[in-house]
Amino acid sequence: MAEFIDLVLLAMLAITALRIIFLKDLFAVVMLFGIYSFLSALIFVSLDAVDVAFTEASVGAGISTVLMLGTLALTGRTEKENQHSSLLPLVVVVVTGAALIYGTLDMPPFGAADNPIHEHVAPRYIEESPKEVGLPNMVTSVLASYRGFDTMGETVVVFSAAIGVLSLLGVRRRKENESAESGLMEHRVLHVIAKLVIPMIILFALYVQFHGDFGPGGGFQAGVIAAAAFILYSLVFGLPRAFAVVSPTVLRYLAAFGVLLYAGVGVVSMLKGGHFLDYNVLAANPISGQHYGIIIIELGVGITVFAVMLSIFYAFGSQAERSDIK
Amino acid sequence: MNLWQGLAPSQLIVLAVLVPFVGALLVAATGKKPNLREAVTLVTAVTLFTVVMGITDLTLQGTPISLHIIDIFPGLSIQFDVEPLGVLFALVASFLWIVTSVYAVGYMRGNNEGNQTRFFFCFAFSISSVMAICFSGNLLTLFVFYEVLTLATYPLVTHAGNDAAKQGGRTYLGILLSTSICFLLFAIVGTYSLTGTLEFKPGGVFDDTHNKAIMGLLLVLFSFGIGKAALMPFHRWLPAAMVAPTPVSALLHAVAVVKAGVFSILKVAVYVFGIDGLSELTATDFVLYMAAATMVIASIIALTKDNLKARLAYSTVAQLSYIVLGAMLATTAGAIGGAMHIATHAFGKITLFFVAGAIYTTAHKKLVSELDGIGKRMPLTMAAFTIGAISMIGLPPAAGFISKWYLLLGALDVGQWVAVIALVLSTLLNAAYFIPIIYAAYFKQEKAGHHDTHGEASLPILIPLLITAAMTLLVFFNPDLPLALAKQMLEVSP
Amino acid sequence: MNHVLDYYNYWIVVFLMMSGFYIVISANNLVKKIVGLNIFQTSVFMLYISMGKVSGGTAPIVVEGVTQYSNPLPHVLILTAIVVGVATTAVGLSLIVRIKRAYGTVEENEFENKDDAI
Amino acid sequence: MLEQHLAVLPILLPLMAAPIVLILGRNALSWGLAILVSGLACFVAWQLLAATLSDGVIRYAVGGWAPPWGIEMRIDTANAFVLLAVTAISTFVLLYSKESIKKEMDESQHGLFYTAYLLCLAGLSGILITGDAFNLFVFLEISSLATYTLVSLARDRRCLTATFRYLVMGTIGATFILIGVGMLYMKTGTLNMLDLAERIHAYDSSRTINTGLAFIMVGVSIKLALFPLHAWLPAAYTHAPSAVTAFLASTATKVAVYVMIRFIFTVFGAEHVFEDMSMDWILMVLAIVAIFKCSYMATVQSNVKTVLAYSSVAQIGYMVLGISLVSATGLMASLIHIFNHALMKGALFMAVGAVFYRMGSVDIKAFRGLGRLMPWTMAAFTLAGLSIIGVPLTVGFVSKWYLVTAALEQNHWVVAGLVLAGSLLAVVYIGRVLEAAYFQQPDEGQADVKEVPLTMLIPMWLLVLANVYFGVDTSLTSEAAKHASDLLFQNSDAISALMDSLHGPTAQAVSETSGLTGEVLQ
Repeated sequence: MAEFIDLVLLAMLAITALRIIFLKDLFAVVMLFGIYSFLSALIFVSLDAVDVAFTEASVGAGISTVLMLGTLALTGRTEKENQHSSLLPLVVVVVTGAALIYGTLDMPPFGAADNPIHEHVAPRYIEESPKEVGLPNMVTSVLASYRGFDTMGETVVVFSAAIGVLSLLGVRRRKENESAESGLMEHRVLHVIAKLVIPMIILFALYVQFHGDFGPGGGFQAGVIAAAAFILYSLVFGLPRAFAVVSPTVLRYLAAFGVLLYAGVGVVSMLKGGHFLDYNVLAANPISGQHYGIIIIELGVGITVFAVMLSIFYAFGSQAERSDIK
Repeated sequence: MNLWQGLAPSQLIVLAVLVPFVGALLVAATGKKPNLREAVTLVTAVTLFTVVMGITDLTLQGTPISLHIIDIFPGLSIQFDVEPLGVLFALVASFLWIVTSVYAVGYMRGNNEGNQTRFFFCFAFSISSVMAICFSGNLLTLFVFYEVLTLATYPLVTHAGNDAAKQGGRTYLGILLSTSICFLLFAIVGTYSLTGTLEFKPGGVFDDTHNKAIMGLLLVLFSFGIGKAALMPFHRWLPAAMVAPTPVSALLHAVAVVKAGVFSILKVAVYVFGIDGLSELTATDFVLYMAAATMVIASIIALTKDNLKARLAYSTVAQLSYIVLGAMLATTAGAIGGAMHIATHAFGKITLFFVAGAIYTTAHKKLVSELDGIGKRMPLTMAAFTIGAISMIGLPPAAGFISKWYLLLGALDVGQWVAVIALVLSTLLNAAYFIPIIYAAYFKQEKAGHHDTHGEASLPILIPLLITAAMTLLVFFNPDLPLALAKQMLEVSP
Repeated sequence: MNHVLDYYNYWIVVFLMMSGFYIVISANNLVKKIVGLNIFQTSVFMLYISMGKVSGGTAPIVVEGVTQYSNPLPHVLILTAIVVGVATTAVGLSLIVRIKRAYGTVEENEFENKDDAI
Repeated sequence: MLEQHLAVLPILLPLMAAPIVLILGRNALSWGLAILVSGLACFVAWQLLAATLSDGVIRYAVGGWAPPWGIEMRIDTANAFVLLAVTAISTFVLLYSKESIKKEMDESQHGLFYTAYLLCLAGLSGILITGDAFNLFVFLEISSLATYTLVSLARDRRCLTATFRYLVMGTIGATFILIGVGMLYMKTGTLNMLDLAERIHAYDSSRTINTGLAFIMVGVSIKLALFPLHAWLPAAYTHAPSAVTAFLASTATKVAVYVMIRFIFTVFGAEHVFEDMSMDWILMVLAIVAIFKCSYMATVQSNVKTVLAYSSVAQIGYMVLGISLVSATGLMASLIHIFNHALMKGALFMAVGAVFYRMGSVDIKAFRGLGRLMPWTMAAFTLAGLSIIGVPLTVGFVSKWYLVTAALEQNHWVVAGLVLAGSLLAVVYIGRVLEAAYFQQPDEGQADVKEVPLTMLIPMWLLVLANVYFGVDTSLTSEAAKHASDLLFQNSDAISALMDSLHGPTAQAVSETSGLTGEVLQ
C-alpha cells in the first residue's frame, strides 16, 4: 500500500516537473514549484521523514514560493522565447542521468532493513540516543547533539544568506506619507482574520519550538512559522507598520544573537572542560546537560531563522514597494 | 699579488660578488652627483679586480676555495667553488670592467645619454651576477645567476626606451628566457633526476650506467638552452642587443654576457659530461656541426652588414662558436683553445667595439660605408681597430692566433675535418669583412661634399681602446697566465 | 522485475533530478533557473530520504512497542540541506532583483549582449 | 586550557566574530576585530602545523561524540599547511582592504563586507579542518554563500551577472558533491572520511561508489575551476572588488584543490581512483589543456584583472597536474604550489587593486607610465610577476622545480617539457603589463597620480617579500609539503593494504582496521 501511494506521488511529481520545463508563464511555474515541494513533503511523510516533511512544507512550499512570487512581481511574469538550442543541455542531462542510473544498479535495494546504512552508524542513534541524549525524537537528538556542529553550520548558512540579501537589496525605511498606499488597508475582512490568526500562528510556532524534542519540529520550523506570522502581518498592514513592530535593525541583532547563542553554548561547554558543543558537561547529570544544551541551541536556531526569514522578506517587500507594483 | 692576505679564501668569493653589488647600491645612492657616481664605479671596478687577483693567486697555488650559502632544495644549494676556468673568465671580465668604466664615462657624457644612474647601477649589478656565474659551484647556482644576469642586462638593452630599443629588448628577453627556461632548466632537472646531483665534478657526473641517447638529448638541450652562447638558430638576441649604448655592447655583449654563455657550455662539457664522456656521444658531433655551421653562416651574414656594430655582433656570434666547437672537440687541446679564446677574443672584440663607439661619438657615423679615409683623422683609433681585426682573423702578432692555433691542433688530432674546414673558412671570411674596412679607412679618400673637422675621440674614450689593443698584443707575446689557468682546468679533470 | 521493485523509487528520483538540472542549464530566464535549481535539490533530498526508509518501519520517534524505525541520519542531513537550499535561493533571487534593476531584463541572452564579454 | 581545542579555533574565531561585527556596525572597529581574529586564526594554524609535524594527526571529536557517530575535526600536515596559507593571506588582505574598499563600495556596506569576509574565512577553515564528508558540504556552502555576497559587493553592474553565474555553477557543484556523498553513504552507512575510506576499500569495485566518486570529482572540479568547468571564474574575479579578488584568488580555489586531494588520497585511495578508474589520464589532459588554453587567453585580455584570473585557472592546471602524476613528489609539488601560488596571486591582485585605487580602472591602458608614477606598486607587481613566470629565487621557481622533477621521476618527459613551455606564456602576459608600465607615457592629466597609502603597500610588500623568502629558503614549505604528501600516500596505501587482507565490512574487522589505520596515521 505504502509503495502504491509512493508511486502515485512520484508520478505526480514527474508530471509537475515536466510541466514546469515547458511552461513559459513564470507565475504558473512558481505555483507548480510550490505544488512540487508540497508533493515531495507528502513523499517524505510516507517515507517516515516527518521532520523533513514539516520543513520542506514550510520552506519549499512556503518561504521559497513567497520569495519567488516577490521576485516575479519585480521582474515580470513571462519568460521570453529563448533562441539558443537546448541540445547541449539535453546531452549533458542525459549523460549525467545515465551515470546516475548506472550508479543505482548495485545500490542496496529500496527499503531493505539490512542495508549498510541501517547496519553501521544509525543503530546507535536508534538504540542509544534515548538513553544517551534522553529525547524520544531521534532526529532531534542527532540533529542537535550528535551532529550539532552541522546544525550550527546550518544556522550560519542562514545567517550568511541574510548578509547576502541585505548587502544586495538592503531594507529601505520609508517616510510615513508613502506608507499610506502600502499594504491592503482597504480590506476590512482581511484585517479581522489576520488579527485572529496571527496570535495562533505565533502560539503554534512556540509549541513547535519547544515540543521539537518529543515530536516533529524544532527551532528551524518554529522560526519559519513565526516569520510567516509577521509576513502575514506586513502583507495586510503594510511594511511600515510591520517595521514599527519589529524593526529591521532589531532583526539584524536577533539574527546575530541567535548564532552567538548557539556557538556560546559550545564555548560554555569548552569552559566547563568538555569538547566544543559537548552538552554532557553543562549539568551535573549528563542527560539534563544534554537537555539544557539542546533547548538553548534550538532556541538559537529559532531566533536566527525567524530573524533572517523576516528580514529577507522585508528586503524583498521594500523593493516591491519601491518600484510600486500593485 | 694578493692584496687581501688577511681574508679567508672563502671570504674572497663573498667579496667578488658583493663588491660590485655594493658598488651598484652606492651608484644608486650617489646618483645625484655624477662625478661622485663615476668615481664610485671606478673604485668599485678596481677593488673588484684586486679581489680577483687575490683569488687567482690562491688558485695558481692550488688552494681550493669554496663557499656554501644556503640549501634551496634539500641537498641542492647555492654554493660557490673556484676553479681555473672561472678564474680566467673572472680575471678578464673584472679587468675589462675597469677599462670599460673609463670608456663608459666618456661615452655616456659624450653622447649625453639619459638615465645614467640606472645605467651604471644595472652595469655594476650585471658584473656582480657575472662574478657569481664565474665561481658558481653547481648547475643550480649557475642557472640562478644566469637568469639574474639576463634580467639585469634587460634595462641596459632597452636603455634608449624608444621603439627600436623596446623591440630589441623583446627579442633579447624572449630568446634568452625561453631557451633557458625550456631547454636549460629542463636539461638541469633532467641531469638531476638521472644522476641525483648537480655538482661540477672533474670528469663529469655521468657514467656508463646512463642511457647514452638521453645523455645526448641533454647535451643538445644544454647547448641550445644556454642561449647566451648564441648558437644558431638562437643567436638573434645578440644583434638585437646592439641597440644598447656601445659600452654595454662592448663589455656585456662582447665579453661578460656572451662569455658567460660559452663559459657555461665549457663548464658543462668539462665538469658535467667530462671530456671522455663527450667523446662517446654522437650528439657531440651534432653540436659540433651546429657550431661549425654557425661560424660560417654568421661570418657570411657579417659580410653583408653595413652597420659596423651589427657586423661586429655577427662576428661575435661566429667567434663564440669557436669556443663551443673547442668544447665539442672533446680533446685537451680543443678545451684549452676554447678557454683561451674566452680571453683572446675578449680583448680583440672589446677593442673593436670601443672603436665603433669612438667613431660614433666623434664622427657620428655608424655605417662601414661611411668610414672612407677616417684613418687619417683618427689614426690611433684605427690602428687599434687594425690590431683587433687581426686578432679576430687569427694572425700573429695578435692574441687570436694562439687560441685558434690550439683549436686547430685539437681539430686535427681528432681528425675532425669538418671543424678544420670551418676554421679555415671562417678565417678567410673574417679577413673578407675586416680588411676592406681597414683598407677604406687608410687608403680611400673621404667622400667629397661634407668635410668633417673632428680628430681623435676624447681621452676617456681613446685611452681605454689603446689599452685593450695593447693587451691584445701582450697576450700574444706572453700568454702564460691564461694558458696556465686553462691547463690547470684540465689537470684537475683526469 | 525484482530489480524494478528494488530501484523504481531511485529511478524516478533520478528522472526528477535530471529534469530539475535540465531546467537550470537550459532556461534562459533567471527566475526559472532558480526554480530548476530548487527542483534539482529537492529531488536529491528525496534520494537521501528514500535510502533512509525501512519498509515496515516508522518515523524515528520512540513509541512504546515499536522496534523497527527508519534511519534518522538522512533526515538530519536533509534538514540541513533544505536550509542550505533556501539560503541559496534567497541570495539568488535578490541577485535577480538587482540584475533586473541594472539591466532591465532577467533573460540571460539579453543582458549578456548589453555588456562586452566578461 | 585552549591547547586541546586548537583544532576548532580556526573555525570558531571568525565564525563568532562575524555576528559580532554585524552588531558592532562601526567600520573601524569591525576592521580591527576582523584583523585580530584572522591573525589569531593564523597563529593557531601555525601552532597546528608545528604540532602535526612533530606528533602527527590531531583528532577532535566535536560534541564529545566519538566518530563515526559524532563529527570529528581531523588535522594532519596537509590541511594544517593549506590552513596556514589561507589564514595568513586573509590577514594580509584584511589589512589591505580597509583603504581599498573605500573606493570600491559604499560606506554603508563595509560592515557587511567584513561580516561576509569572516564567514567566508570560517567556511574555508571548516572545509579544511573537518574530517566528515557531510560537514564539509555544510562549510562549503557557508563559504560559497559568503563568497557570492563578497563578489556582488562591487559597484560595476557586471559583478551581478558574474555572481549569478557563479552562484548557479557553484550550487550545481555543491549539489553534485551532495549526490556523490549520498552514494557513498548509501553503500557504507558512514560519513566520517576515515571510516568511509576503510569501508569503501572493503568493496573491490562498486558501481554506486564509482558513480559517487565521479560526481564528487565533477562537483569539486567546478569549485576549483578545472578546465572546462572554469567559465564562472574569470568573470567573477574580474568584477569583484579588488580586495575580494585578492582573497578568493589565493584561497578559495586552493581549498577546493585540497578537497580534491583529500577525497582522492584519503577517502578513495590513490590506486582505486587512478589505477581502477584511470582518472590520472583525464586529470593530466585537462590540466595541460588548462595550462595552455587559459595562459593563452590571459595573453589576449585587455583587463589586467581578467588576465590574472585566466592565469589563475592555468595555475590550477599546474596543481591538478601535480596530483595526476600519482607520486609523492607530484602531490608535494601540488601542495607547495597551493601555498606559493597563494603568495603570488595575493600580491599581484593587491597591486592591481592599488592601481584601481588610483586610476579607477585596471585596463592595461591604465598602467601606462605607472612605473614612474607608482614605483612601489609596480615594483611589487614586477616581482610577483617574475614569481608567476618562475624566475629563480622566487617561489614560482620552487613550484616549477618540484613539478618538473616529479614529472621526470615518472618519466613523463613530454609533460615536463610542456610545463616549462607553459610558463613562457606567463612571460608574455606579465610582460605586456610591465611594458605598458615602464615603456609607455602616462595619458594626459595623470602626472599627479600618487603612490597608494601605506596600509595597502605594506601587506602587498609583505607578500612580495614572502615570495622571495620562500623562494630562497624552502625549508619550511618543502618539509611541510613533503611530510603531508608522504602521509597522504602512506595512508591511502595503508588502508588498501589492510583492506586487501579483509573480506567484507564486518563490524569487528573494521574496528580492528580503524585501530590499525589509526596507528599508521600517527
